[in-house]
Amino acid sequence: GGVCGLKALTVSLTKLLVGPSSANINNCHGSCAFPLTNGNNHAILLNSHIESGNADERSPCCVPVAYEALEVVDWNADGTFISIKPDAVARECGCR
Amino acid sequence: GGVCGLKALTVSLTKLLVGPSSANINNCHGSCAFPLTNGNNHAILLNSHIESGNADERSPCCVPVAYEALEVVDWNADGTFISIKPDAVARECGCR
Amino acid sequence: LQQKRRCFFQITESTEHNYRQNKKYTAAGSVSGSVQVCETTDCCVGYYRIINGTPKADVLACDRIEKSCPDETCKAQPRINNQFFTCMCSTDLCNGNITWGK
Amino acid sequence: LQQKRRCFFQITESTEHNYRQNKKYTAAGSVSGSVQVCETTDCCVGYYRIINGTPKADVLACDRIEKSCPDETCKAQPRINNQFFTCMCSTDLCNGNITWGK
Repeated sequence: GGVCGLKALTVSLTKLLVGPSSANINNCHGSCAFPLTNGNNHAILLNSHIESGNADERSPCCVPVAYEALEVVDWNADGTFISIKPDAVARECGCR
Repeated sequence: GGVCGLKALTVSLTKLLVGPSSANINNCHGSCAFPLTNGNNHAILLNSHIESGNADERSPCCVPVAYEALEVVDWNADGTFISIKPDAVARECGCR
Repeated sequence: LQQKRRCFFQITESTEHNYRQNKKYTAAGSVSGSVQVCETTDCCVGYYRIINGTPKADVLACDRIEKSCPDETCKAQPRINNQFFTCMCSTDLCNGNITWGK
Repeated sequence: LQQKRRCFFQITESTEHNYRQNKKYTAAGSVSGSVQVCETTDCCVGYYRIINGTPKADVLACDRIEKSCPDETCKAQPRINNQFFTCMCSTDLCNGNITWGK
């Protein structure tokens, strides 16, 4: 399904948080095979190693590499409170 | 094979660079299943979404989250030169 | 000239931490007494905590988090295994009267 | 008192960029004329470029990159599909005489 990139993903938060009921946190999907377009030096070296016949090594994976925070209503024993959750929404993907 | 963590990985560089002949760039291996120990907020929300029955979504992957640079002898049409390659050696792993 | 949404306003001084965080609801509109005039939303919200089986309003305010409120009245929605309930609504002062479903 | 390794030293002024980068080899030991006394390694290295089928020394120096040199003499090892050759060795001035294998 194409090269590694960002896709919208709406998840329900009702079991974890008081609010909001759902949020778009995005997710990363797609191929990280040769030729690697959005990898860093480690991913390039790792892919070259795997292409040289080491198929059993973990190959680069399409994952978020930049995030945004999400403002939520969190909870504790004393009630609810507004909280900023860092690194909650994927903003950019890469091969790592 | 255990939870997501760092393992040594020595790769040959002779096809890509003039020196060194090989280097330990490390790689990340292991499980990112529930309960997630080294994930960020996005990975926790993603795992919760998948555990709720959305098995077709891309699940968190064990990847490098911190790197070191590698000093190498690179090359161009004019000869060889010392070069610092950033993000070449994995230093820490996480579920992303 | 469209009238701005008015919502009941209440934040609980349960602990210093929660109170400090929940003061951020005041950014959604000016508060006078127990009423807030919303500047950034048309939605009122209520967050309720269940204490010994009885709901207690933890926060009433103009919405800052939910971003959507299709219903005119404030219908209770369970959160965190029925430990909390939330409601959102789109009429003036609608968050003062939560409707508890079965 | 152990004697420090001495290596032949040469860096090529091919371009300003490459020359500036390759000045870093001088950090491995003090240079006088065409000889470098290694401070941080026991290895000498040579990097050769193949121009019209003939090897030309691009860099001779105390090692900064390779970190290992099991052989006493400097045996040519191919790099980048035979466009470059490198050799490493562990005796004084051994990088002045590269051995070309078949």
